[in-house]
Amino acid sequence: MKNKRAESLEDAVNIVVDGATVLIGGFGPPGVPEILIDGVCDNKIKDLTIVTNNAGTDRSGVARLMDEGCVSKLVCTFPWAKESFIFKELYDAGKLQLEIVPQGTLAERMRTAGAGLGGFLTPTAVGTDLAEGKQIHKVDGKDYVLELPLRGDVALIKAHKADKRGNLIFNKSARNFNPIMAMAADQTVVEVSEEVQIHELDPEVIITPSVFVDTYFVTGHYEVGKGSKQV
Amino acid sequence: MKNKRAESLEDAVNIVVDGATVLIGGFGPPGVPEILIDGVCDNKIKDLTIVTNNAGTDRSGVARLMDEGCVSKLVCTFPWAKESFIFKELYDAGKLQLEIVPQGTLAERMRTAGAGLGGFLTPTAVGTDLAEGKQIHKVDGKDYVLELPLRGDVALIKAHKADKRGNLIFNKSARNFNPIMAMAADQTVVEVSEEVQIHELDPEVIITPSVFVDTYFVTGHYEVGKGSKQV
Amino acid sequence: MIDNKNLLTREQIAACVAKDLEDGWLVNLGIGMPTLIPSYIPSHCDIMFHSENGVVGMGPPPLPGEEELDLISAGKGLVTLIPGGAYVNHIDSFAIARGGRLDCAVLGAFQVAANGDLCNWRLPHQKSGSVGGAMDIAAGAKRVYVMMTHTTREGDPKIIAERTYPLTAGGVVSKIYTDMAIVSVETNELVLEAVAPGVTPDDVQSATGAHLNIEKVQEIQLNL
Amino acid sequence: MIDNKNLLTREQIAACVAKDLEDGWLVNLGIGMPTLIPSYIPSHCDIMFHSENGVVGMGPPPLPGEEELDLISAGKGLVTLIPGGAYVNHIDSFAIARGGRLDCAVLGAFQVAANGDLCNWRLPHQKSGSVGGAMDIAAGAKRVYVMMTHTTREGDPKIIAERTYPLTAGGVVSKIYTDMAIVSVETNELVLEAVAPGVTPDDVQSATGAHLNIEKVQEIQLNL
Repeated sequence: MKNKRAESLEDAVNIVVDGATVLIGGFGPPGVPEILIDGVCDNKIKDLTIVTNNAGTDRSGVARLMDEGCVSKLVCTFPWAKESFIFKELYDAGKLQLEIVPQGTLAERMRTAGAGLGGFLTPTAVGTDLAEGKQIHKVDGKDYVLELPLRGDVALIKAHKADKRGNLIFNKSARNFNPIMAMAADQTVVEVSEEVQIHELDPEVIITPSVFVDTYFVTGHYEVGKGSKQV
Repeated sequence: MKNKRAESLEDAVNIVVDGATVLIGGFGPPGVPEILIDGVCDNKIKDLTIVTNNAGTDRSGVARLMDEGCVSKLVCTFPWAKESFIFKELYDAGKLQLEIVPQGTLAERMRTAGAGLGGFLTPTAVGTDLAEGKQIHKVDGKDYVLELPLRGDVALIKAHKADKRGNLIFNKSARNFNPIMAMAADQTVVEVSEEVQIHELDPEVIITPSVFVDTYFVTGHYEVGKGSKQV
Repeated sequence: MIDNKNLLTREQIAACVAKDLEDGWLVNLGIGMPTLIPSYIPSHCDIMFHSENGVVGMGPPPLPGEEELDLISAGKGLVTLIPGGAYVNHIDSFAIARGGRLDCAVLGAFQVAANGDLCNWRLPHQKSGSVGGAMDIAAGAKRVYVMMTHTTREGDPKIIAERTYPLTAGGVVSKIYTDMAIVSVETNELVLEAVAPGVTPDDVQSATGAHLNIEKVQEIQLNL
Repeated sequence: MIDNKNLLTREQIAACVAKDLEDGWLVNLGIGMPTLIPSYIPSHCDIMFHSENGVVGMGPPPLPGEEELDLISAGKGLVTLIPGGAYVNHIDSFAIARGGRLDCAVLGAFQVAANGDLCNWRLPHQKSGSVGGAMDIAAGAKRVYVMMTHTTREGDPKIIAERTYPLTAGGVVSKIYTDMAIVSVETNELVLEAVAPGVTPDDVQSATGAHLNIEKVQEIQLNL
């Protein structure tokens, strides 16, 4: 059986290279792979396109990644929030490109990529600025926007437990985008709080089957929002 | 809290009326709501369009439904199988319309309906008879078939356990289409082997949240493929 | 200009909305004012709250000492899960939202037009906005109720004949709850259903940028 | 016409395919002959089998007394789940199939054309066929291997220059394992990789409806 466990943070994240498109899990602080992000920061990676829901919280996670100059473009749903002050600073200074995507559409575009589909029609954003330049299709008399797949070179996600094959379960609302992103990248790297033996995860309750996981790194439990060594 | 438990089989299935489109769970015998189907047979319902993977196994489940003259059209993926002899008899006699849909496309068309989307682009069936008359879209130089949502008036599904709110878990490969169909119909009726108290299902392991369930009927455990009273 | 003391408080508006949510509904609450609503749901009334970050059956904030940092609302406050609630991923959460399973979404707004157009994600002078799940939820919910102040801080009407702000979803709003009134969006007109005590239909009309049908107006009953 | 006793058995063909499946692969096996493959995977080789009805990590048939009627393969035989396997619904199962996560699918076929076109779901004279998951899996797998007899019962070639049967998926087959030979589908030609003991390249060519490049042909090593 292939050993997917990375023995060091460096080994876990060295697949993330300059210019990559990186999907990063989380909604608010829960489910953000803060330690993996620290690893990318440590590697001084540049020009990343980051796809994630929020524009960072305080100074850890995605906020740190932007703060350290690793990011050139952010694709997200909700950038303007008090806790995303680092994003605001960089955006206002013209140092960051921004693409806003409706949240359901963001999730669905990644799933579409992961499921090998070519696009989907959604009623979301019809008639709005966020549908500009996109094809509109009428189905049964109703307008839909054609949205295209969004694939990552790498997905960095966070899970609660991994078994030794790489099957994953998540914790409460920290599940969010993580299982979707696991499907939607060429390489999926997971930070897990805990590693367990294969028989310890019931096959009925596995959320992400091992086939979507390339590498996992065991971080232990830490307080959400405090992963960054900078805090 | 709304009581979704049907106290009789008749109460459970009386939402299925003549001419309805009914999604029926199962792949092979596992996951087929045989008892609910018996209830529909008992009601002598006519002209149903049935959407399900197989064309019935032996004489129970969907096979019984066809045998009793309840079905005018079958939408499925794999009709020609030894165990589907009742289907063959009726089809050869010109008593049944048939629509073949690739299995992944069948699942995805139902999910699309359940997710409020208008369609999706799939590489499946490009260039084949099953794409005839359908729009082809090119995305990134590759051809995709535009497939449209498939919605049921009613979904009849089978689950392992329901809690009193209607949350569901399934058993092994009896999961198959059931959670998808639960999302894709105006009314979802579930037969469950077992009813449990609310706190007995861990919220992390619920496969179908209660919001997708309208009615459940507790059947107890019975041997798969032997639900029909006709056997 | 009406006397500010006659304006409803945020809590009073929340109570008005709560009264209109029906037993058995699944409801999504937007960030801000709508999060006040759950406190005003009578205990015999079974309403489930959906939070688009994957919580079906969101409960109130945790008691001290019972906080779970991994369990938050869409507004990022710590919450709980009710018995019989479930966790889902973002795909299933938005399948619920777009797929017509939300009986109601209660959202804040910058503007609502007479045709039900909802504007709540970006102000016209902003280069960009924070859309979050608003467009999906507004497009998919069976009913969209808006909860907002009747006018901007500058006193400009937020209910208007035709929207001037960037659109969130077209023609979706069916009811508007403000600090002055409850307004229903009907096919061809806006109907003033009720006014706050001490506020007259004329007060509301003059703070509104579209014609209101005031024929059946009642006074809001406050039990607070 | 070659001597039938030189044709490989179904088990021998399965062993040939098994030898080419690589450690760590996720593989989907079609109904019929491909289901013989798992017996020939060496035990040190970690290959996971995907069954499109929602089984990731399908194991061998159960021991007597351990049958679970709710656990079947796509071919509807009773199976088991390996340690570390997982159950998924049909959506996620086909996301795996179409999304490029299958390193290989081994399918039966009626015809394979020189360009890799696969025909395996309906015979031309049939009013309809049983497509199952074949079109999705063939369109989505990283590699499609075909396992079949080299000719029809009537002796007609099944490997042909251009397909005459209804298409399952265009240009997807990369390797063909038959009772006579192993044929590789390259960009511009079919390459005869190996022949069964006692079968000559000429035998294979004359049972094949398309030109074969026989320059590098070897003999199949049977360890059975």
